[in-house]
Amino acid sequence: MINKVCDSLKSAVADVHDGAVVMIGGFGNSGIPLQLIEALRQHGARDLTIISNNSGVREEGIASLLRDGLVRKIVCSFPRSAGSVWFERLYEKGELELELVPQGTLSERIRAAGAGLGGVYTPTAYGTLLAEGKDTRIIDGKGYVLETALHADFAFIKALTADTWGNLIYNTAGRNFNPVMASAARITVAEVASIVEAGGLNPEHVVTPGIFVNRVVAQEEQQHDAA
Amino acid sequence: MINKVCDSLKSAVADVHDGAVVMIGGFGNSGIPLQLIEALRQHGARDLTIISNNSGVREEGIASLLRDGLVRKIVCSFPRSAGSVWFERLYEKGELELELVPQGTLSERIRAAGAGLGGVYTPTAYGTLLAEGKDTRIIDGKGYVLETALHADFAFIKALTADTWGNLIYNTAGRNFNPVMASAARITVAEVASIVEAGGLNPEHVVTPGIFVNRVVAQEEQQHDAA
Amino acid sequence: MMRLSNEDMARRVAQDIPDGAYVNLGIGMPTQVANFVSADRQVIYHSENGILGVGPAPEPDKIDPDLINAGKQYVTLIPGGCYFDNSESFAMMRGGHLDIAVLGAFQVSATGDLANWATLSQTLPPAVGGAMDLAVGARQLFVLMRHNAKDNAPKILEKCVYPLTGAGVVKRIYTDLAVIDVTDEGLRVRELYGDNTLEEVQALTGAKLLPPLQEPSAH
Amino acid sequence: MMRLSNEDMARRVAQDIPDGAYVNLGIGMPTQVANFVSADRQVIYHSENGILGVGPAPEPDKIDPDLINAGKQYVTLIPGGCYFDNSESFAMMRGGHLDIAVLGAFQVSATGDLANWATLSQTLPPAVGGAMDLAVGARQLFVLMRHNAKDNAPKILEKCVYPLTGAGVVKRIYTDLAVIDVTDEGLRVRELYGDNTLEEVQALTGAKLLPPLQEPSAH
Repeated sequence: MINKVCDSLKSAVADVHDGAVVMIGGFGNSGIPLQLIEALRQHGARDLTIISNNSGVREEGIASLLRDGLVRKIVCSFPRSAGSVWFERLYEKGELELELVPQGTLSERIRAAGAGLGGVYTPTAYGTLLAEGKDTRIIDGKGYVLETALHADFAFIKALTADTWGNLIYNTAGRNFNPVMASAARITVAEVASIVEAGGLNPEHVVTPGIFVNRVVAQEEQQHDAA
Repeated sequence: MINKVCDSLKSAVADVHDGAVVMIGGFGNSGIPLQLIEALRQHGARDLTIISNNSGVREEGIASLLRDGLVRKIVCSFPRSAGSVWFERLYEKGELELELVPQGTLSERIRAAGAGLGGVYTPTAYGTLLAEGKDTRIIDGKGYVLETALHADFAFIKALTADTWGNLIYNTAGRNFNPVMASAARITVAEVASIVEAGGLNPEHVVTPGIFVNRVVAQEEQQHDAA
Repeated sequence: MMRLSNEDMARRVAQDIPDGAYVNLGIGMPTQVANFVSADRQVIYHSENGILGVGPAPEPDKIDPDLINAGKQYVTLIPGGCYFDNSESFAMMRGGHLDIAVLGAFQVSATGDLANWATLSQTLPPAVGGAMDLAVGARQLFVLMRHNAKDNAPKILEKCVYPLTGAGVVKRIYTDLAVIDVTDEGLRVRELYGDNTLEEVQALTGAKLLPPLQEPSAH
Repeated sequence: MMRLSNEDMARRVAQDIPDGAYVNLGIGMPTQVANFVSADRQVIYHSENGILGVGPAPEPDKIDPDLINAGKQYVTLIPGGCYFDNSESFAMMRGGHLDIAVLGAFQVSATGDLANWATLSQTLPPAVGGAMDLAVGARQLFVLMRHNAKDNAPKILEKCVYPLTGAGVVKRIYTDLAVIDVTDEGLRVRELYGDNTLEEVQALTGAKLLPPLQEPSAH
């Protein structure tokens, strides 16, 4: 019988290997799977490629992975923000590879992977630095850039409530990149505030169908450690 | 103040011009805007291009537009089904142009239009008759076909409930092509069973954001005429 | 020779649908497979029009006219199922999220080409539906079909004569005579029903069949 | 010369936001525009992270940590608003569904090229966010910026020096000195504030400015 619930954050990330490509949902501090990121940090896989809209601020979230030297490359639309000290430090030292992607192109490339497309022609960035070296095409008189699908080994996402089959609903603007990332990874793990039985969510209200979700894990009591 | 509610089906279709490209939602008999189609038939615009998954059965829905000679071309994935007599009759006489599109390519081309993409590379139909004459590309060793965006002048869709700002929710599998078509037309008109004030739908449950909907019209009492 | 009934063919496929699988069953005979999946397995059926968790036909007084499957039959939703639109539904199919799709076929080639949407007949206008998307997208594509056409012509061929639905996409073929895997070496018989011999089945097949592999010894 | 305050610049843009418009306001000064839109107009604000119907900041005890705008400020949702994911949000932006986007800029060219995501400085690592998507996708792109940089260098130029956000995308420029339309003929002054003259504004501008068109006579 289907039950995607993991009994711990630790077990939910246990198979992340060195060199893995990992998508992490969230926008600013909204909808970030902070507890999964902390479990990933403790797990300690290295040489990671992180795909995410931001790079974390201070010592939080993705910033803690950067600080611990676990990340080789980041694929990101807005890595620099007030407090993104670890990103800036490593980038300036040349210790972090950055692939800068316009935000809508980032979500569209992720969607393309989830939807089995090889790539899409987007008008975004046409005629700019970020299109250099990329194939372009004029369609009906308008310029487009070819952007290819962006796949991942793992997607760590955050939702409000899951059922045991992995169907998900979200809280307000906490959706952001989470639903689209769920579709694009080999293994998708959802950190959620609560878990209900299959059938406990209204089928009209489900945002992420369970087919896209491999593991569900409930948030644990916040540990206020000094990490 | 924003109020997208039309006072009649007739006024909701009044500006459909001869030669218009019209998307019509629905799959089989599920989620079809039958009353809008009937209003369109009575309106009588000719030389239409219809984009829809099916072509109507017996004298119903799109079949009634075909019968009345209003349609020049149909873009469709499964035009032939039990009872699709008008499609078959006109097609065999050479009086109806058909662009046959695999179902997932149809929705993806419509989505591309709504999302401002010029086209997408899909693996669907690669190496088949339906890819002949189309650009192809090998990406990471896999073959893809370039499919371009499919725009429309009008989209006629069916939903369960609208608010006055055009936000929509649907009934079960009645969604099908309706949400994606809503995004791809210059003017989108939604036929709905009921209308509530803005704020009357839970913002977490909205399926089609009102930005994609220009007009909302309530279903009228069914007239059992012999048309 | 032993020829399975359509029902027994569907029963045989059902044995290979594992617990927890996400499965799309094509229109026609494949739809019957759901009737024979063991009750101790939870299988989540996908319908291309936008359903995960398709349940059995409703009681006549519980019909929801919008709630149909891809074959336009009235269905229900099981607890844990959900609805979505067509573009998301085909993202699931094309994106490799379905574990198994079971489709009917006119012809299958030795290299796994599938022909199931059109014949060479000009009498019917064409229609394709979602078959091409399922063909390229499902992780495993099973074909369920009678071994031979009504005129006894073989439907398993070195090369399909009918227009392709997808090239190199079929993983396994279930017929009324045998179960056949499409492998890199060619078509390998996996199972012969009753006392059917490889030679008998080969005689009814338009492509070279390889014998079943020996079961590996148990130690 | 008359130079509008930042607040008055935002107030001026707000006059041109019509009732019923779907509008995206960029981070920084553009966000202020919402404060000055006349109360008799209903304007629906879009935030790229997945909100239509962005409302004012919440009371401190009503903060939802997930409910932020693109500038990472806590916001609310107005009745009639809704949520969606990032890919749908950018479909709205890229697909031409927003009536107006108001963005800040480092530089704008005579042909409407926009430069607002990067300078030539190598001291900061790059970041682009959603600016390029808004630039190509909004039906009308308004730039709101001071006419000159802090060192008085003109920000309106024949050709941008900084890397482009989008080429030929700007429709109108609102500065502290004037309102300028980007037209096929070139940059045409639409409005001069106070007693500012074309010559005075031209002297502070790095591209040729065309004089305002005469109002058509009323009959």
